[in-house]
Amino acid sequence: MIGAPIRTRGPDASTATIMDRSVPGRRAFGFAALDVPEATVPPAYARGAAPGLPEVAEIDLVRHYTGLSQRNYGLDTGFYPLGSCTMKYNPKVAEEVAALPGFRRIHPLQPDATVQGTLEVLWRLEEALCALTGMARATLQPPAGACGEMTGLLMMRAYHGDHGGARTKVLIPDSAHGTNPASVRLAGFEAVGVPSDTRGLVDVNALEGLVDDQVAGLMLTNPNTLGLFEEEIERITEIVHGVGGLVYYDGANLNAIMGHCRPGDMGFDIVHINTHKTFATPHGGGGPGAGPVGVVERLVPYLPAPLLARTDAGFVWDRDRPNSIGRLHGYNGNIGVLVRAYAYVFAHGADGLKSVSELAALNANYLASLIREDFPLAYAGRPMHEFVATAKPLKDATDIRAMDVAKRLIDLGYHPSTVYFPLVVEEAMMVEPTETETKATLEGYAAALRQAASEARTDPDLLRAAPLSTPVRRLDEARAARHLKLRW
Amino acid sequence: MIGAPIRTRGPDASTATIMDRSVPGRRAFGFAALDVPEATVPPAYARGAAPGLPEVAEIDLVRHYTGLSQRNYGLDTGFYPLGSCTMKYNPKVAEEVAALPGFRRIHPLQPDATVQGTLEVLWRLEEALCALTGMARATLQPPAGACGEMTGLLMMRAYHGDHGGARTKVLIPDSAHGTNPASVRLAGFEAVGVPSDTRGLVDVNALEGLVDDQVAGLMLTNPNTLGLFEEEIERITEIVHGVGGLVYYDGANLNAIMGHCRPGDMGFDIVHINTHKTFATPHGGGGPGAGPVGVVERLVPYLPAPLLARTDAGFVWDRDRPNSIGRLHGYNGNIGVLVRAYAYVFAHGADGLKSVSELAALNANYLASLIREDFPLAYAGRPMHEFVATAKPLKDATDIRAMDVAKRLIDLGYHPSTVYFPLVVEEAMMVEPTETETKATLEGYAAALRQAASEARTDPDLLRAAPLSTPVRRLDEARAARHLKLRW
Amino acid sequence: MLAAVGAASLDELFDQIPADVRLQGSLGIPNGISEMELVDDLRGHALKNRNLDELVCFAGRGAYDHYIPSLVWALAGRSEFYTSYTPYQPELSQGVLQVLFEFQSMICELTGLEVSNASLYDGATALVEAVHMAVGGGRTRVLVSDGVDPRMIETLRSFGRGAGFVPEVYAGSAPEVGPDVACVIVAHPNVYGALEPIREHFGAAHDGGARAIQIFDPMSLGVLASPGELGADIAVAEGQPLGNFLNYGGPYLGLIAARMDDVRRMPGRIVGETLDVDGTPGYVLTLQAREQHIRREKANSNICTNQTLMAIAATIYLGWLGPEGLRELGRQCSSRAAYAASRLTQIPGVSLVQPDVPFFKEFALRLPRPATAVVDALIDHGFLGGVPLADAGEDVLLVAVTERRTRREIDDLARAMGEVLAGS
Amino acid sequence: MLAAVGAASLDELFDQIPADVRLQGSLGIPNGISEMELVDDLRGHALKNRNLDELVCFAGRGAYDHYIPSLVWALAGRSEFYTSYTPYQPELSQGVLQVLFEFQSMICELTGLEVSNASLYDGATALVEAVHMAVGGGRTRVLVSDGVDPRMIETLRSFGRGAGFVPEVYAGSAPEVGPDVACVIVAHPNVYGALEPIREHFGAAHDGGARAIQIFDPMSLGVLASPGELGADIAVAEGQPLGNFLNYGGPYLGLIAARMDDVRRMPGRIVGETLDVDGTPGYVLTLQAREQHIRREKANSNICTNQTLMAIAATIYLGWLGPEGLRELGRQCSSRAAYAASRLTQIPGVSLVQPDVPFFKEFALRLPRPATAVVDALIDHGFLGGVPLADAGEDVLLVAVTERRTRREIDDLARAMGEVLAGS
Ligand SMILES: Cc1ncc(COP(=O)(O)O)c(C=O)c1O
Ligand SMILES: Cc1ncc(COP(=O)(O)O)c(C=O)c1O
Repeated sequence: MIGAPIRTRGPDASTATIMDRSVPGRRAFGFAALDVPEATVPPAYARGAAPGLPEVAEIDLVRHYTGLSQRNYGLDTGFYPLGSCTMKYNPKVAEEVAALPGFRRIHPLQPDATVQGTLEVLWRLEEALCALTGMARATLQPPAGACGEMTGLLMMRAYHGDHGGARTKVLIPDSAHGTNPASVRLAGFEAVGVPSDTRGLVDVNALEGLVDDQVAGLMLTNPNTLGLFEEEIERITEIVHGVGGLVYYDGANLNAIMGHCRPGDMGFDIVHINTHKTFATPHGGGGPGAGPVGVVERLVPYLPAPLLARTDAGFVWDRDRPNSIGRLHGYNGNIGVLVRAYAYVFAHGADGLKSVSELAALNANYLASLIREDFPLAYAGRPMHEFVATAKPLKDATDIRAMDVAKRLIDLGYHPSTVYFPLVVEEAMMVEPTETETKATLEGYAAALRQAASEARTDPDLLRAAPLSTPVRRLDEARAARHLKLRW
Repeated sequence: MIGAPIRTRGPDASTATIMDRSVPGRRAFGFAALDVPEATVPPAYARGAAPGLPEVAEIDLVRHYTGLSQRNYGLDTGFYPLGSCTMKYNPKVAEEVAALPGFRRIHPLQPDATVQGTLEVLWRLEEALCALTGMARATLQPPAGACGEMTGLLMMRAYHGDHGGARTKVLIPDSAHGTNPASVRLAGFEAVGVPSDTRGLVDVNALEGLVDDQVAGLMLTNPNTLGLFEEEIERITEIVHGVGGLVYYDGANLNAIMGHCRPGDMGFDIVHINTHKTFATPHGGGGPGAGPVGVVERLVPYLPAPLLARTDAGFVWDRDRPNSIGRLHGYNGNIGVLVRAYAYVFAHGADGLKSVSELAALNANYLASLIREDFPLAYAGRPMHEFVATAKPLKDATDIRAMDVAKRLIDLGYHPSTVYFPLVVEEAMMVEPTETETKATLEGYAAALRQAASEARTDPDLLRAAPLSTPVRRLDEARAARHLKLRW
Repeated sequence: MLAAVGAASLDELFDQIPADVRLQGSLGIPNGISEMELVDDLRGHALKNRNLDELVCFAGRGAYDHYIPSLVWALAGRSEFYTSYTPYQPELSQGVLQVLFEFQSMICELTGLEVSNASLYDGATALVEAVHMAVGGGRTRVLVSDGVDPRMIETLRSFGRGAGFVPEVYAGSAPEVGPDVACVIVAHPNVYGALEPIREHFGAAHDGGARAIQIFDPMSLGVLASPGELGADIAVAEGQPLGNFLNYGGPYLGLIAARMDDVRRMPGRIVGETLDVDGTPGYVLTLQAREQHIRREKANSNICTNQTLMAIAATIYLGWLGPEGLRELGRQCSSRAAYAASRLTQIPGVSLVQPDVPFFKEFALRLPRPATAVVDALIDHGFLGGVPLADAGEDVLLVAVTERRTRREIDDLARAMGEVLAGS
Repeated sequence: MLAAVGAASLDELFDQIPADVRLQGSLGIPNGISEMELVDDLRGHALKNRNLDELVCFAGRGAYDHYIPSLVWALAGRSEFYTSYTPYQPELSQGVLQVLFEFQSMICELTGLEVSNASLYDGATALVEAVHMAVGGGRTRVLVSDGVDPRMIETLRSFGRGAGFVPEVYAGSAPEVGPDVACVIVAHPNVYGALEPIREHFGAAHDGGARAIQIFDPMSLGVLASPGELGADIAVAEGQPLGNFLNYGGPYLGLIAARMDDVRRMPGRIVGETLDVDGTPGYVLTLQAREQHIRREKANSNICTNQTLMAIAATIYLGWLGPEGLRELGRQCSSRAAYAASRLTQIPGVSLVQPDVPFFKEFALRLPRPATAVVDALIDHGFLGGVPLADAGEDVLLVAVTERRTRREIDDLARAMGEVLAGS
């Protein structure tokens, strides 16, 4: 609690920006004296007014941003069960190794011969990702999952171009993550929704009705967005393959199945992986991540260029890839993130990754069982690494919504789960505890949820007013969009 | 404010220790598999019961200690004007360089030839310290100021042993820091108090009356504990030299005079420096620091062994010092702290250090001027880098004590100054803003002090009840000493 | 716990998986190792790289060896920032939200434009997003100045295959801009480090009713006219130089800024200030209706995870610089680059590719030998001497000079390159 | 601001300084430099050291190359800890106070004793403080086993000159303990790494009514009997191995633990749990009446600034180890050390100084050549081969083996030492 009231009542008043701390003439920067003749910019090109940046000293920056950090909740602060985001603990050692000058202080366009250490790390990581997913080769270039989706879809496009001509449609389950349909559109396809059946799984009959020779492919995550395993997955991939389509595995949920089954064995042709989820690379307040994409043998020619190759002369970037879809990043992707992913993969190893998935499933099922009465599962089946519960019964009984419960959880000491996603579930609460949490933490969270549910009956205003313990309370988002204030 | 209620109401309940988070079988540690034959300890030497250490995972440690850090106020949190402690901003670059493997990963007993980089850093630092203080040579061995005092006093002792025999007394002003008399006793001397005059300076006549051939020396800080410069310093050192005594400069206040005057020029024979004060090495929650000690030429033979020497073969540790008082640390002192001090000294340079003292004096005088009405200076003279004000008038008028004001400052967003030191001033408030603070911060602190003073008249209970905004409120120290609970 | 979930074993939790897709046998990945073994392994790999503490760096082409003050990562690395995710719960995320608000403000100040966002992946994908903003309403053609880095054009081409546009490269500064042209893209400084007659390019764009898109260098904007001043409608850049490590190519961040009329076409997260129920000001993600999680297939960007951490570092770095520092940085880079050009062109056979064109901190040299061979040879002298610009000729070397490069280092490079070339 | 303080110039603020002590002319220190120049300067110095990422470390003698998990300094380095000072205002310092309470608890658990403190400077000064605790009431003599590290005895001697005691070194395990003896000091493991018949030493101490002081190795206490079990009244140690870097000798930390009867004789800060005015538990510095700032010349220690940050790191490290990790650590150290001894003593002319005495993780070798020469020669083979123990003979080398040293590294050392010695 320390510092907090200090900051909100004290000099570092809440929303004062670094610009508000500016004092003319104060400075933090310093450079060596100019030891060469001064060159000046031709007047025609010279800047007019100086930009309005703050004039502050190092201590001002340190106090300001330290204060802001303390107004933020991270995984290191506490439980952070955002569904679909796999907010697992990020081992500190990954930061230490990624910060080695040998990794951090190298230029993207250095000669290959001078970066063999990094290239070998990337090579071994690619091998491991292929082993985990059952793919033949992978590109490490996409900087996040959504870009991985584009990569995959552009490969689908190129593939069909070479095999019977362009196709127009890509199928997506109605519960899919927003990036899926957005990527489909940007890749020049029409997104066609696939309904779910009563079990919350892909409606296979409906799927059969939807496929035709214009279907370029299907995008699917398995376990799906509800945390349920698509038990008819083989049938599903068969159907799509039946019309010459390709099947794309959205790897956001890979944490559920490592070492237990592989997308490749289920019939998937393309797989993206979110290293910031499955492999614990820190989420950084919204990023960076990395979205490597693996493919089966017949799609390897289409992988982005350049692609890593192993030669007698060592590792090199192979740029001569005539069928490649080209590059999707200015350089070679979020290498620093991939080094962290390597650290995670090889520290855990085959045995460790397998038990990661087991404990993730155990934690999710245990937590689901603890809150079942108040927040039943949206669908009956046994969830894997995450589950979608619903606050609908509570809402019907008390008019308290999932959002109110979420805000109350904040006052009770927890970051709430994802709410209102997937859109197909009313009053959805999508909870992914991850394997790194203790039984005690899960029980504490469940107790808080149960307390909120009973308070909804006894003292609903407490939930409507929540949160009360944060530097700001519920914020007026409509106002933010109406009166745009997007800068100082 | 974030996290705070989360931490105090949530699962990481306040005083739960890491032991309270222990879960049998949970673990963070890991070692390589044993690849040599197992050796077992002879039963006679084997441990019985395992120690009661926590069984936790890395995430538990990270959440626990991150949470505890957020229950602590540091210089990076805000203003920290502890008098005599020189809580100035610690530049981050010093941490970066001190963490280089070349500095951090070297063993204290490596051959000198393999650590020339560090030895040169120490040599240049010693030269700079001697230049700043006007001494001939210095030892960097003492790990803190108090140990520096011992070093100086043991040198006094050895010196007199060689010059007319042992002496029994050391003079100390009544306002001296507690470590001074404690060190004097531990060095085998009797501590004799020197009174202050009405100006708050050493009473020179009294001093003359106190000196005799049993006086080994005088310990003094200048500016003194009241922040006032001992204007008769030359006379003072003369008097002590007159009876064959030595004069010791307690360098805790060196921040006031850098580049303006030097202890050596005032007649001091021995000087200790607190690098964690003057040179911004972080205070680390109570330490580490470093307390280098410089001496005039005639005392050089007595400096602790080993002493750095420069030879054609490079820098070496000279262990052959027959008159040395010996070693006062198991190795060569707090080298890591000294590297940070080097960074500070050479980044600022002669010009920078001079203006450090000027701005320190300006900030102290400015702040004193802002609070004068409510909290007058204890003594009239112009303070230098710090000042001692008194809450006595306020106490007489309202019965509110300096401690109440200090606690109220906490609720108003500030770490209070030192209070009740020096002991010679009633209701003392010893304030050292340091040069790194902005005018705005000083004005904010002054406003808070003035607000507290007026509240003392209008709403005294607000001050008596303070602080209200912290994770705990005023703690019962008497109870702590009565019912000792010093471990789990 | 197993009992509570009604499972007899952990394995039972995987019963939903059809038997014949269950993985039999091992993954073919070694088993786990201890932290200390991992550190030894990765330290070993790191040592196999020649890093820029060993090699004096004159390489650039969008990614530069500018100095990163210690405080940047001491603060950006604070775990409350580092381990948080997209601020879906604003009450728990005011820290990140405010930093992003400050970031948007600073990017607007730098570019002289009106609206920015919370970061994109990198400079090349930022350009793609800018084009997505411009394309539409019958305007589908994308004109690209031949001064734009071929890597960026390549990236545009890849994404264009999906979005349905083909970048058309033009020479000179007066492109033909018909009613079907969506945008004109100019790099200033361009891939040769040179300053373009950009007002001419943009004049043509605006006459034809197309959007003017500038690719800029954030480090130049203390001394060079801002995109806003130059008439850009949209400005994008590689943000790496703003306090981010080179990291062999990423994570970096894409900067984008535009005019307020285009705010609803902007990609990615945008932070806005608003009030809470008590009237206390606070920050939220706003205009989310633009984004994939709401707009789904109608969204004109699919970005979700972005480069927020890099944006935090950039914000702190820009705070460290301030207006004065940015100016001084520009002065230092351009002066040191000019000195380097004068020294290197004294080497027999070495000349500037564009002798009469002003440049900022980077310039293209024509060498008497293939640039790749020269770069390889310079490695042995302790220099990363530059980046070969194969697209401009195998004898073209792009040399970048930041504020870090001392006169001594530049003189040493000149000497080394002289020897290398003489040795041929 | 100057106006407000009634000064015409900054210089006027220094008018109190008598003119003839005002510094004329310069300090003889160069003027200030930028952060980037400073980093280059210090990186240059760092590169002139041969660090333990390059040299495989078999050096010990109180300071050891144990593995430090990344999380230790990621947490101890949190600036709220790092930039705070002695918790004079407990309401603002519950974080540091609680960590120190946990530290005290862990040290008590390790040592099997009842009270500890918030850290001392290092192992050697901790021994001095322990002796200060013991001396008094007519007991002034200090007996020191000849197994105690001479560096520690030297330090005792220095401080003893002031406090009025002279360490008396004895051989064997049955010192004469008369009524004037304050304490008997035994190192276990001793400076040779060997295990002492410590119960005999302590038996003699107690029979004579003196305090038994043990110098211990914290890393041994998962497998070796605790000082409490062995009958120590006071136990001290060099705490560096607990998550602290070698730092060429400091900052380290001194560990001390004692029996409850001695709590008021303990040096340094002690944290205790208490209640606040609302009855909420919290932590404070307690028994401050012992300390210099209250007791002044009557205090029996003068320590003020201590090594709290190192204690924080030690606490986190011990939390990482836990009881199992501490046991496994001990098993690994002793096994690897035993293996190293067996391999090295196969080298012709190399033998154990104490062949029949059990040791923990360190052992003394007698070499056919001066130890310093062998160490110097091994540097060229990439090894810091150990620490010469001149006091035991110029041919004696002390070799330490931690959990980090692999079989391969040990075999390589044996090979290299074989070559070095053969080469003579
Ligand atoms: C199911 C799913 N697919 C795709 C994505 C997009 O990945 P990224 O955010 O890395 O672009 C996410 C991330 O939230 C996701 O949860
Ligand atoms: C005036 C004075 N002298 C001596 C000391 C003791 O220095 P240290 O705490 O480094 O032992 C201090 C520190 O508080 C002090 O303020």
